[in-house]
Amino acid sequence: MERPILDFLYLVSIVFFIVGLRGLSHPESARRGNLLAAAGMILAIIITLFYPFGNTPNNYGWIAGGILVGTVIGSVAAIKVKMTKMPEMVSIFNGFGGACTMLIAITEFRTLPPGTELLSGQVFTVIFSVFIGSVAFSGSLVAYGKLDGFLRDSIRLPFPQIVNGVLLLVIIFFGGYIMMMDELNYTIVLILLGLSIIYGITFVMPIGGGDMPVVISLLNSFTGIGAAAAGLIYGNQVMIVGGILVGASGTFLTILMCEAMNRSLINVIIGGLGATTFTGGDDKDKVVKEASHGDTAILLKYSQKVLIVPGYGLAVAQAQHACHELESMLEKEGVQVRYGIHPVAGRMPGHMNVLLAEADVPYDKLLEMEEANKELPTTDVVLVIGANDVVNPAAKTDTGSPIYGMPIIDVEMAKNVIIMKRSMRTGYAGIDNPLFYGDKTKMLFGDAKDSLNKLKSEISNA
Amino acid sequence: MERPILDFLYLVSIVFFIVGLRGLSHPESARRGNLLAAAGMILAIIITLFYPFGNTPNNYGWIAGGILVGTVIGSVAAIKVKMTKMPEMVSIFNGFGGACTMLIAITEFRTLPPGTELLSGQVFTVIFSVFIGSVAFSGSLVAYGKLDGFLRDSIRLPFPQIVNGVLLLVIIFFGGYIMMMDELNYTIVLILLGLSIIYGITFVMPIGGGDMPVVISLLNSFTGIGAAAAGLIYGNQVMIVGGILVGASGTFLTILMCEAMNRSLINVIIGGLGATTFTGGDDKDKVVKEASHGDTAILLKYSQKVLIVPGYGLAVAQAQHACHELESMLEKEGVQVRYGIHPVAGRMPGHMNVLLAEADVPYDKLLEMEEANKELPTTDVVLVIGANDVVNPAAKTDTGSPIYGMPIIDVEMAKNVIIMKRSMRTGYAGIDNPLFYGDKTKMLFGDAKDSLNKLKSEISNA
Amino acid sequence: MEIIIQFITENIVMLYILVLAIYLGMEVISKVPTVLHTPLMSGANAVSGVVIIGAIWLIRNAEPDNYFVLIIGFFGIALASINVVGGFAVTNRMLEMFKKKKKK
Amino acid sequence: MEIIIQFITENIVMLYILVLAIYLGMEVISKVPTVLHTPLMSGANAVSGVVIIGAIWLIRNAEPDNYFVLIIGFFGIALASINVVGGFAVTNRMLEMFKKKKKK
Amino acid sequence: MQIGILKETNDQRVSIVPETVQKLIDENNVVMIEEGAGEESFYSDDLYGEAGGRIVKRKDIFDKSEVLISIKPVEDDEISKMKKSAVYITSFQPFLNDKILPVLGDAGITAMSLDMIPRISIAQSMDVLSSMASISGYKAVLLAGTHLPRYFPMLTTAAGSIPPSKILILGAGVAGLQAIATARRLGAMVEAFDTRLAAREEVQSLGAKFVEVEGARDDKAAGGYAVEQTEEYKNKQKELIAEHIAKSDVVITTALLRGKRAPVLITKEMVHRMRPGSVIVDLAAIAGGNCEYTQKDKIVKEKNVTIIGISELSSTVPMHASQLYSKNILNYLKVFIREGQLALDFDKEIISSSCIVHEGVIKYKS
Amino acid sequence: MQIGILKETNDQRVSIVPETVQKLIDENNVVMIEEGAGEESFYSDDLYGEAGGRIVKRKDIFDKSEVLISIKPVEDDEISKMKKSAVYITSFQPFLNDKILPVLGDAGITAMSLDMIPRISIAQSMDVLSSMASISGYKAVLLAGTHLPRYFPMLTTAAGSIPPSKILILGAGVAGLQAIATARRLGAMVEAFDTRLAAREEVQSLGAKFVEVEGARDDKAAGGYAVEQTEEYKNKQKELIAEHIAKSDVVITTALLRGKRAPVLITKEMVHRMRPGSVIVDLAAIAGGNCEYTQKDKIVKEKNVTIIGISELSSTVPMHASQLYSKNILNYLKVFIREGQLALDFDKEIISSSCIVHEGVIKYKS
Ligand SMILES: NC(=O)c1ccc[n+]([C@@H]2O[C@H](COP(=O)([O-])OP(=O)(O)OC[C@H]3O[C@@H](n4cnc5c(N)ncnc54)[C@H](OP(=O)(O)O)[C@@H]3O)[C@@H](O)[C@H]2O)c1
Ligand SMILES: NC(=O)c1ccc[n+]([C@@H]2O[C@H](COP(=O)([O-])OP(=O)(O)OC[C@H]3O[C@@H](n4cnc5c(N)ncnc54)[C@H](OP(=O)(O)O)[C@@H]3O)[C@@H](O)[C@H]2O)c1
Repeated sequence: MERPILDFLYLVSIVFFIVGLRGLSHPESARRGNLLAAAGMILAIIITLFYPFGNTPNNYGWIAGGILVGTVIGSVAAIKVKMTKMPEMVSIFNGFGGACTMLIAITEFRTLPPGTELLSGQVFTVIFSVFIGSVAFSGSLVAYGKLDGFLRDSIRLPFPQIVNGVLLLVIIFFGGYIMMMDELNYTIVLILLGLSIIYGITFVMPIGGGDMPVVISLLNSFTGIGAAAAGLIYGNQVMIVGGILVGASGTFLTILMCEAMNRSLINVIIGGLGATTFTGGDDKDKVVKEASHGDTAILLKYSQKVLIVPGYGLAVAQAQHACHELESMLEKEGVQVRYGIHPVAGRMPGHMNVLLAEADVPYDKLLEMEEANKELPTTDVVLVIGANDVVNPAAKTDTGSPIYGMPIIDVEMAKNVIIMKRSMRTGYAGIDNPLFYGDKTKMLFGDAKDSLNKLKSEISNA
Repeated sequence: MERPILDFLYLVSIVFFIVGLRGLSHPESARRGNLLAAAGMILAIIITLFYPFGNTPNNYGWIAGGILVGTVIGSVAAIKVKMTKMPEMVSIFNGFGGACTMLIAITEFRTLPPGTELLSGQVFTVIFSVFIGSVAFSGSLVAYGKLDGFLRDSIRLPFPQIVNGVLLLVIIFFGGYIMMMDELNYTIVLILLGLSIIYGITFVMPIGGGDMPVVISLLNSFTGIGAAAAGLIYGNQVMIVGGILVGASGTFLTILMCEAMNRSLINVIIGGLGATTFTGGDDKDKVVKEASHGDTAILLKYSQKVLIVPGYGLAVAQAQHACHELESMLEKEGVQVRYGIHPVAGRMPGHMNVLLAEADVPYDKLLEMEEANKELPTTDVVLVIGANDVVNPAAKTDTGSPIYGMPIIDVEMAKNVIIMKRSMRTGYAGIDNPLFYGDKTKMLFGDAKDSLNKLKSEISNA
Repeated sequence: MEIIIQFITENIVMLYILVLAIYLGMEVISKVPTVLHTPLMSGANAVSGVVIIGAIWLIRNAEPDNYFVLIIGFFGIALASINVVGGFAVTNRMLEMFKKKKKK
Repeated sequence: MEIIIQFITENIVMLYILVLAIYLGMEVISKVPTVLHTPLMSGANAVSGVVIIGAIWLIRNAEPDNYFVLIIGFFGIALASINVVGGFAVTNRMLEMFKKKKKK
Repeated sequence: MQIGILKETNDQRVSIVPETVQKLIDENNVVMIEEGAGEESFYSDDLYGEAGGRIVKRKDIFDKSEVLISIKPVEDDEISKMKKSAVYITSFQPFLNDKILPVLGDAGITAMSLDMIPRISIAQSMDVLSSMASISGYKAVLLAGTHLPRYFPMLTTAAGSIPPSKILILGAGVAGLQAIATARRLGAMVEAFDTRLAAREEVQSLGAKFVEVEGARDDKAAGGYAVEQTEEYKNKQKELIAEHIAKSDVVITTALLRGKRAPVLITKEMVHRMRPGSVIVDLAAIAGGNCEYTQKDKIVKEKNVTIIGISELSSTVPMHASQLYSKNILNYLKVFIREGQLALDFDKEIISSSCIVHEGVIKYKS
Repeated sequence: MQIGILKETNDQRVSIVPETVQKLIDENNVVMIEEGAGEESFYSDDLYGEAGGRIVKRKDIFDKSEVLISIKPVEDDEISKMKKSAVYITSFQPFLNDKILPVLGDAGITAMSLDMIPRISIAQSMDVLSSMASISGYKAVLLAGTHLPRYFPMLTTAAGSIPPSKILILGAGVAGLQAIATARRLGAMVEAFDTRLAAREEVQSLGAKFVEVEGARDDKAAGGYAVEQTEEYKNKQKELIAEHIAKSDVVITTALLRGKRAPVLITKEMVHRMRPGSVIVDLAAIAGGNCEYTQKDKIVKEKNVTIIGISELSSTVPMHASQLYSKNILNYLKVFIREGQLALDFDKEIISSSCIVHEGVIKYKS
C-alpha cells in the first residue's frame, strides 16, 4: 500500500490509543478501552510490517520469531500470575519496554554513518533514548525485585541523595561530552549505558514499600518518553505520539497517585532518597492494609451483596444518615445491602435501632446477628462502620480475652472486609482486634461520616 | 524576531487557548480560563503584527484603525448589553467572525495568481472558507434577529427541508464546478457567496425559540471551522489549531446542549427544518421558564443566602433526607441555608416539622413565616420544594381566590425563585399559581427527591 | 483517489495536528456543567475571532494602493476585533456570578 | 541559541504535535478514580510497548547478514512483545472485576 | 369592648391565655378573666394580671361582658345570665345538640360557634377543630404507649430482639395524621386507612403504609363496572382492615362523620380476635366511638384488650392546647372585632356560617 | 431438673415467658408454672400449657422445684418452704437488704442473685439490670409526655408555633441513654449530664447535648492544679445544672450509686424554680430518689411541678419486660445447668459473684 495511506492508518492507531487510554480512566469503559488500545497496537504493528521502505531485506523471519517468543512469554506470564502479583508483573513488563528502547538506541548509535554531525538533534535523541531506556529498564527490574521481596527493602546506599545527584550530573556531562566530540565513539556510549543502568538502580533502590506503585508509574512514563525518543530517531509518528501520550499520562497519573497518598511527587522521590518514609516492620504478621475511598467505592459498587455492620462509632460520628444514603445509592446500582445488628453494638440496648430508624432504614433490612452470620459466606463485602468489639474474633478464640465467649458477627467469613474507624484504638472492652490484621481486611481510616460522604461521591463518580 | 521563535510563541498562544477553554468548562476556573484565552489572543495578534514576512508594506495604519474601531464597538456593546440580551450579543459577534472569514476568503480568491491549478487543495480551502464564513455570518444575523424579536418566529418557508436540501446540493455542485473550470472566475465565486448567504438564512430561519442557543453554538463551531480553513489558506498554525479547537468544542458543546434538552442534534435541526418543535405562544405573559439541574446547582452553590420553602410535595416525595443533605452540602460551600416554614404547609399541623426533624434538621434553621418574609429581600435563591398554595401570591392580590387573605411566604421578594414540582398542577386549594409565571421564577420539574438527588450530584461535581 | 493521496502526503502532519486538536477540543470541554454552556459558547466564540490574524496577514501583505484589499481587510479586522473584544468581555460579564470564593 | 532556533525551525510541526499530545495525554486521564490507577498504569505501560515498532523498523532495514543488529532487534522485538502482549492481558485481567453490568 | 373569659368547669384548658390577653388589650378591649380560669393549664391569675387582664368573679363576667368566651358551652341557666346584646363564643356543636338553639334565642344573645367555622383556607388559623385534633392525635399515641405492655420501637439487645409494635390508624384526618407521625417517630410500624381519596397520599407522605386491597388501582383503571366493583372492593377492604386490626398491637381510631354517630369500625368480634395486651384508643368516643366496646371518657378492658375512650385528649395537654385555642380565637375575633368595635359582616362566609344565633334570631340551619 | 416459676405478688411481670419454657424443656428440664403467673403480662396459662409447662399451685412449686425463679424475692417465710437443696434465682439486692442472707442460709438453699452478676461483656446477655433499665428509660419519657401539659415536638401550625419541649436527663446510664433516644425521637430538645467520663461521647452519640461547663476541657489540659480545679469545676457544673433544670420542661433522673442512697440532684429549691407544668420523672425513686420531693411509687405535685416516683417502670411494660427478663435468665441458667444437671463452677466469675448463698453457706461479702 502507499505510504500516505499507511501514515494515515498510523493516525488511526493513535486515535485508538487515545480513546483507549481515555476509556481506561472510567470504570464502565475500562475494559473496552484496554481492548481498543490493544487493537491500536496491533494495527500499528501490522502497518509497520508492511510499510514500504523501498527495497529492504525485511527479515520477516527474525521478526516473526521475536514476536512469537514475546507473545508466548507475555501471555503465559499474564495468565499465570496471581492477582496479588500484578504490580510485579507490570513492573517487569515495563522494564522490558525500556530495554527495547535501550537496545534500539544503542544499535542506531552504532549504525550512525561516520562523519555525522555530533552536535545535532539526531545524536541527542539517540543518547537520550539510551539513557531513558536504560533507567526505565534497570529501575523497573529493581522495583520488581523489591516488590517480589527478593531484593530486601533494607539494602541502602550511603547518602543516596548525593550518590544519585552526582551520578545524574555525571551522565549529563558525559552526554554533552559525547556530542562535543569530533568523532563518533561507540565505546563511550556503552559507558553511558552502563552509568544509566546504575542510575536506574540507585534511583529506585532507596524507595520503600508503599511508594512502589508511584515509582512504577513514574518508570512507566519514562518508558513512554523513551518510546517517543526512539520514534524521533525514525521520525515515526505513532511511536512519538504514542510514547508521549504514555509519558504525559504516566506523569500525570504518578502525580495523581501521590495526591491520593497525600504526598507530593518530590516528597516520594526525595523521601525515598532520604529513606525517611521507610519504616521497616519486623512484626511481619501484623500488617495493616489501608483501603482508599476510591477502591472501597468501586469494590462496593461492583459487588452483589454487601453487609453493613454498624457499631458505636457510627453513633459517635452521627453518620446514620450518610450510611443510609450510601446504602440507597448501592441499592440503586443493583447491590443488595443489609445491616447486621449485633445485640450489644453501641452503648445501650437498641442503640443501632434508634440510629437506623432515625435515618429511616427499613426494618426489613436489619438482620440479627445469627441471620447475619448465616448470610456472611455469600457476602462480597462487609462494611464495618465504627464497630470493634462486636466483630472481634478474639471472642471466639482467645480464652484470655475479657470478651471470650461473647458471640460476634463473624465478618471474616465474607470475601472482603472494610473497617471504617479513625485509628487503631480499641473499643469499649479495651482489647486489640486481630481482625484488623486479617487477610481479607482493609482499614478505611477517618471519621465515619466523612468517610461515608467520600465514599458516596466516589460511587457517584465512579 | 526570528520566525522560529514567533512560531514557537504561536504555540504558546495555542496552549493558552486550550487551557482557557478547559478552564471555561469548570465554574471555579471559568473566569481565569476566559482571561487566559484572551491573553492567548492578544499574544497571537502581537506575533502576527511583527511576524517577518520579508519586505511587506505592512499598512499598520489600516490595521490599527480596524482594531481600534472593532475594539471600541465590541467593548461598548459588551458593557452596555443587558444580561438578558447576552445570547443575542454572542450571536451577532459570531456573525462578525464569520463575516471576516468570508471577506478574507473572497479576497484571497481574487488575488489567486492567474493560472493557479484550480483542482487543488488550496482552491478548495478558499471556496470552503467562503461558504462556511458566509453561512456563519448570515445564519448568526438571522439568529440574532429571531432572538431579539425583530425577526418574527413565524416567518416560514414552504417546505424548508426541501429548500435547504436543494440549496446545499446546488452550492456543493457549484463549488465542484468552480474547481473543474479551466480558469479562475471571480464572478462565479460571488454567486457562490450569495448562495451561501441565502443558505445561512434558510438554515436558521425555521428553527424556533428554545432551540436558538443550540443553533448559535452550532454556528459558532462553523465560525471556528471557518477560521481554521482561513488558517489553511495562510498555513498559519494558530488559526488552524485555534479554529479547530473552537470547531470541535463547539460541535461537542452543541451536542451537550441538545442532550441537556433531551434531544438529538439532528432532531433540533430537522425538527427546526420541519418546524415541528415550534409552538408559538400568543399568551405572552404566561411563559414558564424551566431550570435545569445544572443551572440550579450552580445558582445555589454560588449564592450567599438560600431559603428552602418546603411543602406537601416534599412529604409526598419523602425527600426530607435528600433535602437535608443538600442543605448540608451548601452550608459546607459557605452558603447560609434556612427553611421557611409556612403554618399550613403540608396536610397536618406541623407536617414540615415532623419531616425535617426526622431528617435531623436543627431547629434553629427553621424560620417561621414572618421571619422568613423578613429575610427574603436579602435572599439570593428561594428553593420551593413541593409547595404551592403557601407561596401563591394570588392570596395577596386576587380577591376572588379561595385563599385570598391567607398569609403566604412571599418568595417573589427574593432574587431568584426555583420551584420544584412534578408538573403545572395545582395544590390543595386547586387554584393556579401566578408565581410560576413570574419573572424571577424558574421551574424545576420532577419528583422532589429525584431532583434533589440530581442537584446534590451536580453540586458536588460543579 | 490520487488527489486524496496526494493531499494526505502533503498534509499528513497537518492531519495529525488536526486530529489531535479535534480530540483535544472535545476533551477539554467534556463534563461542562449546563450552567456554563452559554459562557463557554461565548468564550469559544471569542476564540474563533482568531481569524483576525488572517485579516492582519492579508492587510500586511497588501500593496498600499490596493484599496480593495485594504478596505476589505480593514472591515475584516474591525469585525473580527468586535468578535474578539466583545466576545471576551461579554463572557467575562457572564462569569461575574462565579466570582464568589468558597469559604470552608 | 542558534542550535535551538535551528531545532525549532526544523521541528516546529513536531513541537505542535508534541504539545498537543502531552496535553491530551494529561487530559484523557484526568478524573481517573483511584481504583483505576493500577489498571490504567498497566494499560499505559502496554501502550508504551509501541517501541516494538522501532525494533521492527530496525530489523526490516538491517542487512540479512548483520547478525549484531538482527539479534539485538530480535531481542528488542521479543522484549517489547512481552511488554505489549503481557501488558494488555494483565490489564484485562485486572479489569475483570468491573465486568458486572449495572441493573437499575 | 369588654371581653370575659370563663373558667371551664370540666376541662383543664382555658380559652384565652395571658399572651393573648395582652394582644386583645392592645386592640382597645378590656379583658376580664374569671378567677383561677387558667389554673389547671398552668396559667396563674398572676400571669393574667401581668398581661393586663382583670381577675374577676364568674358573676361579674356574666354581668359586664359584651363578649364572652369559653371552650365548652356553659350550662343553659347561665346563658340567661348574660347581657342581652352579648356575644358568646364557644363550640356549641349545634349539629349534635340543637336544643341549645332556643335557649340562646331566648337569651337574646349572639352565639358564635367555633366548630361552625367553615374549613376553608383562610379560616385555617381559626380552626379549633384542627388544632385540638392534632393534639389528640399526638396524645393518643403517648397514651397507647403507656398502656401497651410492649415497646413501640424495635430493639436488638443482648437479651434478644424486640420486634416493633404494629400500629393501625383508622381515619387519617388531622388527628389521624398526627398520630401517624408520632407513632412513626417512636419507631412503631404504622399503617393507616381512611375512606377519603386523598388520604392514601397523605398517609404515605408521612412515611406510613396505607392499607389497601392489592390491585385496587387496577380495578379503578378498568373503569366501566365502577359501582359494582366499588361494592366488592369495599367489602374486600373491610375484610382486610379486620385482618390488620387482628394483627395490630395498637389501633387508634379517629373516624368522625360530622353531625352523625361515628361509624363503627371495630366490632366486638374484632376486638376478640386481637392479641392480648393490645390497646385501642378511640378518639371518636365523643360521637359514640368507632369501637363497639368504647365507653366515653373511660378506659375499659375487654378480653385483655385495653380500650381507651378518653376522647378529649387535647384537654390533657392543657398548656399548649390553650395556647393554640387562644390563638385561634384571637384570629377569629379579628374577623368581627375591629378597634374594640363589633362589626358582624354576614357577607363573609366565616361569619354567616359560624354565627348560629344573632341577637336572639336563630341563624343555624341543620 | 424441676424448675418452678413463681407468680409475682406485686409486679406485673413474670420471670419466664412461654417461649422460654419451651427452650428449658428442650434442655431436659421439667417446668412448673404457678397458676396465673403470666396473667398480668398477658401470657395466659394456656400459652404456658401449649409450651409444655405444667400449671400448678404455688405450694407445689415450693414442694417440688429444684430450681425456683421469680423476679422479686418472695417473703421470708416462703423461703423456708423451699426444698433444702433448692436453687432460688431472683434479685435479692443483698447490698440494700442484707437481712435476707441469714434467712437464706437458714433455709439451706442456694441463692443466686441476678443483680450480682458482674457487668462484664460476656454477662451482658444475662444482665437484667440493663434490660429493665432500658425499658424504664423508654417508659419514663412516655410517662413524662402524658403528664406534661405541653407538646414534646416543635410544631408550626396555623394557630401559631409550638416550641419544642426541653428535656434534661440526669445520669446517662442504660436508662438515661434510652430516655435520651426516646425523647429525641419525639422531637424534644434533649440535654443530658452524667459524672462518668465516657458519658459525654455516649450522649452525643445519640444526638443530644451534653451539659458542660464551657472551657472545661481547657481546665483539664492545664493540668497541675487538678484537684483544686476539679472542685471549682464541680461547683460550676452544679450551678449550671441547676440553671438547666430551671429551664427544662421535663427532667428525668436516673443517677444511682450501687448500694447507697441515690444522690440528691434536684433540691426542693430547684423544684420551686421550675416552670409551672414541668414534670420530673425520678427513676432513682427506689433508692431514695434524685429529687428531694420524690415519693416512692407515687406521683406528687409540688408548686405546679409533677414529680413521678414510680421507679419500677419496667413492670408497666410487662410483656416485653418479661420477655427480656426471661431471656436473661435463660442465658444465666445455661452457665450452670447443663442437660438438666446443676453444675455450679465457682471458678467462673459469674457464678462466684452472683451465688450469694450456697447450700446454706453465705458467700456474699458486702
Ligand atoms: N449495647 C449495649 O447495651 C452496651 C452497653 C455498654 C457497653 N457495651 C459494649 O460496647 C461495645 C460495643 O461494641 P461496638 O463494636 O459497637 O463498639 P466499640 O467496640 O466500642 O468500638 C467502636 C469503635 O468505633 C470507632 N469510632 C469511634 N468514633 C468514631 C467515629 N467518629 N468515626 C469512626 N469510627 C469511630 C472507635 O475506633 P476509633 O477510635 O479508632 O475511631 C471504636 O473502636 C461492646 O464491647 C459492648 O459490650 C454495649
Ligand atoms: N397544614 C395543614 O394543617 C393543612 C391541612 C389541610 C389542608 N392544608 C392545605 O394544604 C395546602 C398546603 O400547601 P402546600 O404548599 O404545602 O401544598 P400544596 O399547595 O398542596 O402543593 C403541593 C405541591 O407539591 C407538588 N408535589 C406533590 N408531590 C410531589 C413530588 N413527589 N415531588 C415534587 N412535588 C410534588 C404538587 O405539584 P405537582 O403535582 O405538580 O408535583 C403540589 O402542587 C394549603 O392549601 C393548606 O391550606 C393544610
